[in-house]
Amino acid sequence: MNTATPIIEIEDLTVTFGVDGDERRAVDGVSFSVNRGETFGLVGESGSGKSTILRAITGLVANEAKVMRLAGADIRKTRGKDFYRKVQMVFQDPYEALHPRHTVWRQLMEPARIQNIQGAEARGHAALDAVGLSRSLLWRYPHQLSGGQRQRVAIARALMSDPEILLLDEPTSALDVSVQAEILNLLCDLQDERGLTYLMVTHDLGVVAHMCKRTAVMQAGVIVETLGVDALVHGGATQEYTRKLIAASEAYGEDPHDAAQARA
Amino acid sequence: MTDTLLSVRDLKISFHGASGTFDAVRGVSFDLGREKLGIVGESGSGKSMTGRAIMRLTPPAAMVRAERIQLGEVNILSASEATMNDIRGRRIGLIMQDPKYSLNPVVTVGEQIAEAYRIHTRSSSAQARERAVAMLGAVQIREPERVYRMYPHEMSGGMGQRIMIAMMLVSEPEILIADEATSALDVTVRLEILNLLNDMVQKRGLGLIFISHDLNLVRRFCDRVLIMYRGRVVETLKASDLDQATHPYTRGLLDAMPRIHTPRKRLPVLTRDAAW
Amino acid sequence: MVNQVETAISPAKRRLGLRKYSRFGGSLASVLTTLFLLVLLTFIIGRLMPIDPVIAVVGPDADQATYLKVKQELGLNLPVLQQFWIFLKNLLHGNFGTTLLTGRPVMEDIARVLPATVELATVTIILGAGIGIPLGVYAAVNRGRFADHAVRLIALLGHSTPIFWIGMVGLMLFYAKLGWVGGSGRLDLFYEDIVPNVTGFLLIDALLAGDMEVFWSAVTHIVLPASVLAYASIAYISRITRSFMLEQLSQEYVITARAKGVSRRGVIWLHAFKNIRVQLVTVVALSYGGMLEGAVLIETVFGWPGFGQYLTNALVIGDMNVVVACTLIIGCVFIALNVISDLLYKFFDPRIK
Amino acid sequence: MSTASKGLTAWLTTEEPNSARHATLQNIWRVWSRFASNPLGVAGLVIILLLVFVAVFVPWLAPYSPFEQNLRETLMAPNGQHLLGTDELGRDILSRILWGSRITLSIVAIVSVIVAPIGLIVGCLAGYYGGWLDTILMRVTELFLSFPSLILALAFVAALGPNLNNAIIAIALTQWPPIARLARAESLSLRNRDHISAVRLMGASSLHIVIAHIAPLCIPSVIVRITLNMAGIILTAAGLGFLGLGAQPPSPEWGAMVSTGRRFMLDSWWVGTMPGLSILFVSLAFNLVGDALRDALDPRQE
Amino acid sequence: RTPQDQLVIGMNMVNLTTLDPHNANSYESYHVIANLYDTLLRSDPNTPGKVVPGLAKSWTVLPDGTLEFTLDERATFQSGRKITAADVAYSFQRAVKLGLLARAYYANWGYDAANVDQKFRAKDDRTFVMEVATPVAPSLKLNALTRVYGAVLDREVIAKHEKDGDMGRGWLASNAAGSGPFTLNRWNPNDIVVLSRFDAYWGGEPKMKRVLVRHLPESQTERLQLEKGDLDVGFQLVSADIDGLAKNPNIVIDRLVGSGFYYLIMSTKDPEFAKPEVRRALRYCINYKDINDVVMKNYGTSATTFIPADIPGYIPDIGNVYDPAKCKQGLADAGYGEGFSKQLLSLNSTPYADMATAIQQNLAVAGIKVDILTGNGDQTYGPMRDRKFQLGVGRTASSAQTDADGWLRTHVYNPDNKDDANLSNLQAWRASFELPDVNKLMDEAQAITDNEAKRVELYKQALKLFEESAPPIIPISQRVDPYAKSARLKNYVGDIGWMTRWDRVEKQD
Ligand SMILES: Nc1ncnc2c1ncn2[C@@H]1O[C@H](COP(=O)(O)OP(=O)(O)OP(=O)(O)O)[C@@H](O)[C@H]1O
Ligand SMILES: Nc1ncnc2c1ncn2[C@@H]1O[C@H](COP(=O)(O)OP(=O)(O)OP(=O)(O)O)[C@@H](O)[C@H]1O
Ligand SMILES: [Mg+2]
Ligand SMILES: [Mg+2]
Ligand code: NI
Repeated sequence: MNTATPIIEIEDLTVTFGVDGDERRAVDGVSFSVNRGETFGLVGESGSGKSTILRAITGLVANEAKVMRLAGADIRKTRGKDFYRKVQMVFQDPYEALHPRHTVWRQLMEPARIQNIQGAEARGHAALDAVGLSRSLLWRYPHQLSGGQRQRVAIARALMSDPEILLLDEPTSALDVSVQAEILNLLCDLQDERGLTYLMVTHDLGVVAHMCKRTAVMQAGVIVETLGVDALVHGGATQEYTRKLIAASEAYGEDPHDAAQARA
Repeated sequence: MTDTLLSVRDLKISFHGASGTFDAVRGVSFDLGREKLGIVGESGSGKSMTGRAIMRLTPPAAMVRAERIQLGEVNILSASEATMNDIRGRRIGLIMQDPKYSLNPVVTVGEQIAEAYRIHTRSSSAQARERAVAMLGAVQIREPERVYRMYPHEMSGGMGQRIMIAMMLVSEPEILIADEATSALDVTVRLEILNLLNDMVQKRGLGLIFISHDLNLVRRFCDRVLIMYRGRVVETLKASDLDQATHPYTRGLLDAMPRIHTPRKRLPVLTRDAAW
Repeated sequence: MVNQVETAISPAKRRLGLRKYSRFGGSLASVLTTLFLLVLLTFIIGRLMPIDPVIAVVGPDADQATYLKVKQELGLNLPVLQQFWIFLKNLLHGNFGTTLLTGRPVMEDIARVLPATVELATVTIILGAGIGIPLGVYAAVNRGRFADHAVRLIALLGHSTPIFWIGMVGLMLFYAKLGWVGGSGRLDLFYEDIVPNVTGFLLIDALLAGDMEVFWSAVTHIVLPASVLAYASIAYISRITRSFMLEQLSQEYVITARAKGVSRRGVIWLHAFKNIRVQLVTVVALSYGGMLEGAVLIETVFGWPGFGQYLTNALVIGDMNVVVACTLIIGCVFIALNVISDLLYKFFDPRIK
Repeated sequence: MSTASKGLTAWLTTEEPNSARHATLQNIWRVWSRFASNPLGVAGLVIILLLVFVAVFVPWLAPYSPFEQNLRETLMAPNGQHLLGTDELGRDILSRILWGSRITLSIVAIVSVIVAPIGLIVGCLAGYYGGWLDTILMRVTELFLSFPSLILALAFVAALGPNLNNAIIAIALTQWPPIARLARAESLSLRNRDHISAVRLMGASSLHIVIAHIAPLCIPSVIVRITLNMAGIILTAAGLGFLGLGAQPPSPEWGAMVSTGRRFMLDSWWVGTMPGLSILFVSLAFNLVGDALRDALDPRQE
Repeated sequence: RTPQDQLVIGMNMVNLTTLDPHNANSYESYHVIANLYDTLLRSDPNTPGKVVPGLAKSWTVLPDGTLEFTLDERATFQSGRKITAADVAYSFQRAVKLGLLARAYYANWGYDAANVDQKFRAKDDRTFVMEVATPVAPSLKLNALTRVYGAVLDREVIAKHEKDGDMGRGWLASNAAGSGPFTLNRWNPNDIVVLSRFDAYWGGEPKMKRVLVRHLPESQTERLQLEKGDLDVGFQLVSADIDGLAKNPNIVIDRLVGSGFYYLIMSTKDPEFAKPEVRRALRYCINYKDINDVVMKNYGTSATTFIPADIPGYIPDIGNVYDPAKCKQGLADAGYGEGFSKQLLSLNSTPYADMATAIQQNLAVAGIKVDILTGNGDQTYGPMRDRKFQLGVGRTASSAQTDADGWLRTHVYNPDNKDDANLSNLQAWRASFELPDVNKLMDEAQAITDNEAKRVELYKQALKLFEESAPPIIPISQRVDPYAKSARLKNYVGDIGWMTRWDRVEKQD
């Protein structure tokens, strides 16, 4: 799986908010690259610019970058129809991400209609199956669904255009651990089946450890370091900030003992 | 556990709406001593409603019944509104989840803290101010004098949370209900706040009800844990014994957590049983 | 393809959709543009309107020679653009020109009719806000209960009843039958010309002159029209207050305040109400502005020599000098009220600074 | 019958709709059941339905022609023959009021047809696109707002001739700015919502987003607002009638009837009061329905 | 209750637009001006048509028709200056030279800006001479001088306020320079007029210290005020309120009859109305009696032709007849059995709109579908003055005519039917209706200076000719101006020329 061909290449990405005189750099010269089929994590405290990076890649916020390439295509200026087929995003809040007055089916058909996808119905059913949603939910409105179900719909919608890359913005932080487990499993399965590439934002080191190979640690708009998960877990962090992050999440976090227990 | 501060027996809360009656809490009982009592459970399991019922601050649509909610000599279920006003803040404090919405946006944070103090002690505004500033210092806010004059929107999330805590501690209540007081926070900020609460329990003998859905956190921080599911307490355990939990729901929750040190290909998924 | 800069806008502003007049220079320029467009538009409308004021001046039976002479004297035979130019030139000299009908300076007339209306509007808004706001708060606090429905129904009635009808019934009852209030006009006639005209506001002039009799007469005359107008504005204000208040009462900070032991009343007035007062000021200010022209019907019923009647009469006969001047004043008042409420936002709402 | 209706209710409330139509009907049913739980709103709706009924069937309902004069039977108090009395030209007031319902309905129709689209389009475009488009549109809106509505109405009526439709169009022209502001505010808060971002990520054009996603979401609040304003509009039309700018004689427009009736208030109260009460009931009904709709369409408030 | 020494009057003042006697055009302005100025002659309010002394204590008619007036030596202006014949000459010359409404009046008698300086002369301090320009019956002139255009103005005061040779036009519009019993304190348009007693009035000190005229646009409000005693006199009350007030023992209703006609006018430019048969048939369609009894009640009295019954020259049994059968038959005969559609212009106020509605209903019976278009003065009279209309209802608003000449001139006379003649003050011209024979008779009659009987006879002939030619102008009612006054008032006598004087008015309890 690890063909090590970079599919996302970003160099010196900067995003500035606000108007003249009152500017704030939310992302300040960030560079990283993600390989095809890999899960790349972005961790960091709230407001450090994780979501903003994702939104910059999709063009939802204005940005500047020296290099911004997706599967070889330069996307700094224009993003063609093609781009929107290759890249899809899953948002943090499943309550916000779905159109409140459209049924599940309509949510799924929307991308098909916009992108003129052939055989949309078949594909819709396939996407539903892929995320494990029962057909009986087809005609429900978002408010008739649980949070986990909504997040599945959102993922199914993202799958409609058969993307290569999924940008995941804290896809489970609004969900309970039990539901989170289901979604994380689903994401892993999808990756196995389709060879998807994930760029995943989270603040839960547990999730990072479970999902990612490599991760970038962010603070105040800057990537302080990028490291492999093994290094992250086993004290390989070089930066002061990363260590603090790990320490904090362990203080009242997971007990190393039961980790051993569970292994047994 | 020798001196019980609060005793709740068979608490039931239901909502009557257009689509029928909905039971949010279905018979919750527990006693609180000078300890850290954790309440965990998934979203909608009735944790917050339980906390608010103790303050008698449930939404107007809610119907609250209970065998008893006893705070020392006071029966909260039948106390007059005036008595409740005395109890709220003075004897029981409630920390709300989200500081962004839980502070009055047009009143300076200092005044909001001072108000809490002034309501329960007949003190001059200068005294109240002094107390409030001292309290700001106690929750480790730098430059308390300056922060006193600031407005909630100028606070970071962590500061806001500490201000909430300062506001609830300033009148030195016997019991503090912290409703997901730390869930929106960064791990780094969270640490500071938990240490502060811990101190309160240790030094002042505060009774703390700590509502959360983070099992790891509760396990490490609390003395005792109530696990709630669909409006019921399915299990009560010593926090350190959480791994010995017997209820399948609790077990399921524990298993579903991703672990930093033990990578697993798939996470076990919880199957719910209608009988719980 | 989609490339958009997201900019944050404060919720309070967003709610009222107020424009920002943040930078003074820019705001002045934009105010002036708006005013200029207003004048231009009014002027064009006025001149395109097929109303010919000359007949109002000379009467329907005048012969053609008189008609033409008057038309020429009024400058109505010139090309429209030239008329506009003359008008603008006069305006820049602070001169609104003269009324076509009576040949008096428009400014002089406005100086007379505006205070009458402002006086009425002020008393009205004091009554309207003084009663409407507490009622709205009361209704919100008792949401869904009898009191709420009662307040809403009363308010809705005020919203749904033709105002001139209430005016007539009021006159019949309180003036003709009961004799509690004075009839039409601002004063009993024989009190006219007794106190010197200083401010144009009779209540104030009478007090300045220390003449309680005149003051009392003015009070009895203003009470009824102001109450009738106030009824409609109570309806509006209480309703808005109620919905503002409901929104605030559902906020989390209300529970926080209750949790620290603040009494119900304290929560309502010290916390929730504090949050709506700026919005309320805006609403009250705008409905105050609306009364300048909106009180025509009441002014007619009560023979109140005010701005609304003045404007309407001018409109009906096509006296465009007056109409343009009045439009300009109304526009200025509205813009001023907007700017003021913007400033109030900045002053009262710490989130905006 | 009752089991059938029970079955229907169950069908409408089941958690598992099985077709798009079923889902839509369920949605309507939900709004309706929330609406129906508000007795005042239902009362308002009944009045409005009654108005529609009367407007449709008035030729069969009205006992007399609305225009037929009988100068020998003028200003008769309500009696067995003329249930609501006769007016100054001996016309039957009841018949005139019944016929007037058509005019009132046309006011409602014209205003909705003009105000809603203009307000919605202007507001959504300004709110979604922002920038200079927003500036320009909002400046225009502001201009219309600060323009005395009476002047606009009068100019319009004078230019196109005094008749009721022109007066209403004129009123409507003064009514769209608040709607535009409302729609703008809504779009502003909608445009950064995730589900709109999601549509953008499907590659949808901005125009498509405004038309198919933003505008529909603004519609409920616009409807509520227009419903609530309707009373004001009916009253303004009546007020224009009062100034002689609205309906032309002998049209049985309620406002014009009140305004002629006011000449006889002191001796023949019924002439002005009967149409006045009609205005009151209808505008009250619109207000009640608007209030109830707001609650029904916005479950958040519960 | 109003004070004993103040007179309080209510009226709708929208038409009070000027206080310049030479430009006044409304009932309201006449009333105020009549008390600020004196006229050379006055009409006896108790005997309409009878001329009595005003500023001129006597006058003679010379054989060539020249009029010589001797001024009352007591008469002084409010400025204190004695009134001289030069003032009178100046005033009448101003009336003509100003070129405003008064000019048309004098123009009928051949005076124009070029000849007034010679024709109006001060023979000496006390004697004013009015020479003849074209032959006109002297009674016509004498009558006219009792009305507002015969007011005498204070030449020296005007000179002080003159601007660019406007003969005080700008200033006099809202100020007064007369010799009348009251001085002007204040006039706020559409609000109030305050008059004060002129203590040194040469005709004796007025009884009322002040007269207040209040703008009351709502008739019902006015009525309530009258009933409460807050108002002494109320003008322009609507019919229902006149009826209501008539029942009140504290209120007296007076009616001034005869200052104009309510009419229905057709344009003969319209293809249908160009046909005399249609016009004749149409005249049978209108139910005059019902309209007069109900719609026009208190606004007008029945009239069948354009000379009132009490004026010499009147012919009974001529003109209006209501006969629906004949109406239909006539239309059918003219080829309009199916009827046709027309637009009817009307003012949007009472009683015009009601009259229009009633006529609409009458015509509908005959198959003529009429759309009513209401508007303000300009929107209604403008098209009529431009001859661009089909049907209209209106009212001639000239103040009292006590001679057949004036009546016929307004309604019947049309010396030049061309569009560009612009005789828009003549109803017949507005209807595009010319009867050369009638014109000739009228010209002839006006020139007769010495034989009243013959003059009247000629007018009768003219009227008859007019009525026989199926005229497009149909009188509906003769105008009545009712007003209500408190029973406390003594000596309040309304003048049909709208020149009611308030100086003799007293109050008693
Ligand atoms: N639309 C915006 N306008 C102005 N500032 C913004 C906007 N969106 C984000 N920011 C600012 O940019 C910074 C980065 O925000 P971002 O949402 O990327 O953080 P994050 O790392 O995703 O945090 P979280 O974990 O809380 O989601 C923050 O300081 C935020 O306040
Ligand atoms: N006003 C209300 N009307 C009806 N139901 C309500 C209302 N408020 C809360 N509920 C319901 O009561 C139940 C318990 O809510 P509660 O807020 O106590 O949950 P929680 O355990 O605190 O969840 P979370 O972790 O999401 O905060 C939920 O199912 C919720 O839907
Ligand atoms: Mg984020
Ligand atoms: Mg909760
Ligand atoms: Ni779409």
